[in-house]
Amino acid sequence: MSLIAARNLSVTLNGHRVLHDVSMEVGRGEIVTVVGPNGSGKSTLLRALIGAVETSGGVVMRDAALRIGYVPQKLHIDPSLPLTAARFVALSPVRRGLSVGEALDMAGAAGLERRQMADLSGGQFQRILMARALRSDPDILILDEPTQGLDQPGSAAFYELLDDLRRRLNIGVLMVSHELHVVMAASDRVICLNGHVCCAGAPAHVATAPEYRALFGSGTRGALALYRHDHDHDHDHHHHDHDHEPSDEAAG
Amino acid sequence: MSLIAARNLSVTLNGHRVLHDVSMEVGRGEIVTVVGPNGSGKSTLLRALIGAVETSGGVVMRDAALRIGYVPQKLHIDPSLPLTAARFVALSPVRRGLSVGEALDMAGAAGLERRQMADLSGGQFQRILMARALRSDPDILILDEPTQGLDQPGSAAFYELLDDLRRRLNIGVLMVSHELHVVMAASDRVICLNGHVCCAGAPAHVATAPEYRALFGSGTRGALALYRHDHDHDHDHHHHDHDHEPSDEAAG
Amino acid sequence: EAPRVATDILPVHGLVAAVMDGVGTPGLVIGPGEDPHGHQMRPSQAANLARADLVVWVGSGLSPAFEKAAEALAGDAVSLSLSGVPGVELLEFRSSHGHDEDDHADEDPHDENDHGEDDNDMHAEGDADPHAWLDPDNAVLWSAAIAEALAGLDPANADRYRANAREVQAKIEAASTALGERIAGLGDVEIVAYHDAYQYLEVHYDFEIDSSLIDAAGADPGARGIAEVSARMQGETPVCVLAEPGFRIGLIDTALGAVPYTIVELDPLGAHIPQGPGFYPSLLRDFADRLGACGG
Amino acid sequence: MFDDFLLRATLAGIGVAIAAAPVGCFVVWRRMAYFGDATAHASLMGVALALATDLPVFAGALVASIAMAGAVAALAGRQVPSDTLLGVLAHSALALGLVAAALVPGVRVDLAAYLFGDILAVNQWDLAVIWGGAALISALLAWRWNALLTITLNPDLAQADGISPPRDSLALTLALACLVAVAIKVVGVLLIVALLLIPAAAARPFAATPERMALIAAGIGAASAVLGLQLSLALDTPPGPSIVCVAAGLFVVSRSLRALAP
Amino acid sequence: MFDDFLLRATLAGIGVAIAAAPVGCFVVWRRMAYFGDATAHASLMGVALALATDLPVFAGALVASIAMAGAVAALAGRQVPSDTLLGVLAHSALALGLVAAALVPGVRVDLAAYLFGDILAVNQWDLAVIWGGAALISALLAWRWNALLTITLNPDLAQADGISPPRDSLALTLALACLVAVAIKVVGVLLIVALLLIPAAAARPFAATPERMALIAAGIGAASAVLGLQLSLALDTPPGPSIVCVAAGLFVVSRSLRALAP
Ligand SMILES: Nc1ncnc2c1ncn2[C@@H]1O[C@H](COP(=O)(O)OP(=O)(O)OP(=O)(O)O)[C@@H](O)[C@H]1O
Ligand SMILES: Nc1ncnc2c1ncn2[C@@H]1O[C@H](COP(=O)(O)OP(=O)(O)OP(=O)(O)O)[C@@H](O)[C@H]1O
Ligand SMILES: [Mg+2]
Ligand SMILES: [Mg+2]
Ligand SMILES: [Zn+2]
Repeated sequence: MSLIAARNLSVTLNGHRVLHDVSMEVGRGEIVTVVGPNGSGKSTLLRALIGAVETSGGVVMRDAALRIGYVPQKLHIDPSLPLTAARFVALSPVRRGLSVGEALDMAGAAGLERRQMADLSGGQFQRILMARALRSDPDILILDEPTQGLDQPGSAAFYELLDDLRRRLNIGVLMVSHELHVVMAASDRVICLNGHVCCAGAPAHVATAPEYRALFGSGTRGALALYRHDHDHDHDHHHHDHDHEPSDEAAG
Repeated sequence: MSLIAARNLSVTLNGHRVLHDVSMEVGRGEIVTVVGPNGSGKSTLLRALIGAVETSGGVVMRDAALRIGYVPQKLHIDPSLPLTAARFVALSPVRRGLSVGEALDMAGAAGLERRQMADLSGGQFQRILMARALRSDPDILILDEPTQGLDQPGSAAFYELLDDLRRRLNIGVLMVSHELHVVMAASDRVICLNGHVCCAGAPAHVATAPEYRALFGSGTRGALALYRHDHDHDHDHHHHDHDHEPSDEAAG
Repeated sequence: EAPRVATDILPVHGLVAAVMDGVGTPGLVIGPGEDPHGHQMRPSQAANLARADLVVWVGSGLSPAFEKAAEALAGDAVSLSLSGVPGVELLEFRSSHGHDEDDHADEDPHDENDHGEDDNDMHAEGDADPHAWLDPDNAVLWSAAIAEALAGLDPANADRYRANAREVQAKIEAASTALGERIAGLGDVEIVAYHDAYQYLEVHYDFEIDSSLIDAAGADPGARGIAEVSARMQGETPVCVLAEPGFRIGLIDTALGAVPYTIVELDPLGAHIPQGPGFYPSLLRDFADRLGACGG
Repeated sequence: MFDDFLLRATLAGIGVAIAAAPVGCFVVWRRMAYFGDATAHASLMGVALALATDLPVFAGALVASIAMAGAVAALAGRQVPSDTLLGVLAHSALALGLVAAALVPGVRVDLAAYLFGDILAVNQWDLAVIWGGAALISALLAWRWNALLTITLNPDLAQADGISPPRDSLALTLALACLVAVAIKVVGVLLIVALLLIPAAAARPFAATPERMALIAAGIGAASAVLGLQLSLALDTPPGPSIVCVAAGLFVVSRSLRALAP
Repeated sequence: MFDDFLLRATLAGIGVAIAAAPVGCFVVWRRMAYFGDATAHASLMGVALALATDLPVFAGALVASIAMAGAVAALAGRQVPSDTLLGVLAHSALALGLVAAALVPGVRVDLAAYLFGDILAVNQWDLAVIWGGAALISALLAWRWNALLTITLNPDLAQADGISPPRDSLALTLALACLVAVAIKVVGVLLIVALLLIPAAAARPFAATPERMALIAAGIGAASAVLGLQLSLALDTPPGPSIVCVAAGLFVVSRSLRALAP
């Protein structure tokens, strides 16, 4: 059975129809990645699943006792609150599960225990968020662009960690990422979102779907490939005209 | 002559020696990228150059009239301040230069004019920050992980835009990035930072330097390459042990 | 040895001092210049209460802070609440807010300077106006009651207390007669109270205060109130404003700006009068002197 | 000489300081510095209404405080920051109270009694209420401590952890309202607000974790109470303001120490 | 019947509302809701000291207000949020004033006069001061508007634009201190604080840009002044609180409108 699922979910924020008719699910031991252009509603979908956003239609189904490890896309910690990294990781409500030290270790953040959250660099902060999610002994990890700000060895270690967790502990992973090239290699299923679900399925299937190609071009290694090859062309392409379209559609 | 330069710069934050003896410069028409592990002081270097951080030694040299287009790594905008994207872009103090519409267009954010900053998605927000930097008719762009949160077409368009600006307007660019593969292709010079300058020079030179390899491994395409190839290995590598080391060193 | 006595305000202190003259001196809790309404006890004052054998005070309604402190600190002492003395004539708060009527009320225990609006205990309707010391008849009754209370605690000096009481009563009568004559001689003058604290004076001496600015609850007048006072005061008669120290001249100017007026500073607590056995008669003489300026 | 009343005042001051410290930390973190004043003004209005309707005065004050807490919870939103919201509510409540007093004859709004209270007049019963209340509030906070911290950090994280941000926030706000309503009656709003804010602010530079901050704040608050009362005794100054002055002095010392030794 | 004093009061109210609107927006954005109270309490202390040293009272109040602005600028930091800092300063200043008043005989601290002011007693000279001050402050804000907005958003962005955050923040704080010091004398702290906060908070839901918010706030403030004085005339309620009540009513209307039409 699935750990968490959405059926015909719609979300309207501030008069903007951000999501409509989205259905999806994540099961145990599965890595599911949501891809989509900026403003296509990926973060909103994740927030709706954890219950932080009011839905205007459809349902979210999850077990009441489901333990979620959540890494938000943005988190602002106010410096008036003194908070060491270790204390932040220990905040999670679960008693069993990893020790704080183990969680920091797994997230590549050993040595940062006694540092203040407000003083951390972007990548260090991101690692601590991940450590907190791991420490709560989660049934499912819900991660919004978890590798943002990580250096490349950190990013590589992160994907290995995910693979390892999924295999060893059989937990589910729902993740948003723009690193299409890695996503296609690392996910069991990919959901391509653009206000609604454009296409979904195994990476190989999605990568060849016309809807996906309309959004991201051909080739799974977008930015790099484009950069490499367009480098000396003239610059009359229309990528950015294209890629903000979803936000307009959502606004409409 | 260089637009902006640091000579033997040292920065101590809250008792942590974050930077020591850093010298570097950026000239007109040059794209210089700073790479380095998380917590190695890249953001601190940029903030010291714009004067937002007190230095404990060395000097920053720049023309008093230098116009800087700055994109910070993190920016929290409070929702109590009503602010449309267009108004935010127009906040920059320069009168000539691009119109707001042109700047939004260039940054791939056309159509977001009337949206509130606090409502934007992560990638949309990042584009608006870029539009604001462009609109101020800068002599130099100082960009801290400018492609974080951008979708892949957006990221590709961004690198093309940089190349275009540098050629057409002859402005300098100083950028922090973790996308080593793209950096090596898109930069004129690379500075590898780890509290101090490990090595610096043309991408080809840096990529083969032993200091760089000690930090990032061999191969310029770190995460992807690692992921692809280590995928089915055992997981006893030590990437994360390695990559948080700089922060400990800085803390020492 | 004389009993240790704590008193709340200056006029009460003056009466007790007169009765104890030659035997001892009472303590004063709310000193000159302090506001009974917003009073904050200091350690010396608390100690004063804590060591008292007898507490003499005007009665509830004037100073909630004093009332609570007396209860907590002087629980074992004899308490003499003057408003409860048999025969004392208490006036109800006047509750009408109309500034065009004569009964612009003074329902708050005003007393000394500055109880503009910061003195504002909650009074339930129907409370007595605690400015009762402004009626000399009450002062006469009280000095007898004080003498009896002291005599009960200190029988050895009982005669002395009673004799002192009779002596101060005579002085009060004399001063009161003089004040009455002065008020009767005021003639054709409109009297405006900046903040009406003089209900007992009005009743005792049978004269009328025409208007007041700060209303019954001690709150600022509304726009209508000011307009009405200013409309009333357009006659030929001279206007005399009775104001406590610390009054705000702007308010008076706004209401009376068009007509000539004199201001008479009248402090119902007598903060500037020397403490001691002669206090109360001096307070009445002070009123008489100052009201004389009203005559124009 | 150490009078009984001074002993009681000292115990009351320490009790209020200890109850106020952890709550005060949340007040600082959640930008609710105005909460004490807002509650005080609301309870003024409540007293006015209670007098007008012949209800018991303390009930009126408590109901108004709780209504204020409810209004804060209901009106809180992203767009109006909590300090502004509290400022709006505090001044509106005060103005309403004053207008009501002018309209309902015989009702007076007593700012002074609420401002200053009288710590020297504390009796055994007040002491029991203070220490009982302190124990209750500390227990409530200890029980929901992690949940409240998480909500303060980020409501989305709390939601993912299965915590309901509105419910726990309301609980905190109600606890705060009760603390303030009870303490105002005994020690006055000046002292309670000062003991919420100043020790927490003075503790911040020396604290690495939230718990440490609450503990240090309790220590600073208790020290202020003891030293302030001694100061009041030595100079014969009013006790409440003397305690606040000592706390302010400790705040300045804390800031200077921090500035000297980075 | 429209008396002269009512006309003057109305003009004074409108002038204060217009000057307060843009400043009030910054007060909301920068979490400085307590600034008015802190300045008021500091000027109370200044008055006490001026009386003790025989200096002119208004000079004392102004000096104290400016000292308060300086203290805010000097003590502001990442770790102590501005609402807490202002709360600490406000209550410390009040306590110091009360202790000083107890130590220097003959000095009385008159809270009431500062709380309520006397808008009905405004004379021509007061009017000139208010409108002159309003013009000055509006000009200063218009001149540094973009710089102040950028600093409020993010000091680093401002620094990159060549703006000095400490200098401009200090200028804003000083302008605010002067506005409050002048206005308190005329209309009282209750009214000035309320006119800073409530219109800005009521305007927020309808504003898409900072400028719009300041304009709408000015409109709401001016409307409150006019309607509040009419209310005071009709019901004979005190004028300051009546104006605040109307403003509070408009705030509630604004929140409800927004809740109905998302
Ligand atoms: N205010 C501060 N107080 C103490 N230490 C700080 C502060 N700001 C940053 N640091 C520390 O300085 C070091 C450098 O931080 P910086 O943000 O410059 O790193 P970075 O290279 O940009 O890292 P990232 O790639 O993660 O963004 C880190 O170890 C960080 O924890
Ligand atoms: N509070 C809000 N009010 C109005 N619109 C909102 C709000 N939050 C988000 N939106 C809009 O909803 C859309 C989806 O936002 P969301 O953050 O889910 O996008 P995303 O797919 O995560 O984008 P990104 O890749 O840039 O992170 C965007 O157009 C955004 O502007
Ligand atoms: Mg997102
Ligand atoms: Mg960085
Ligand atoms: Zn009185």
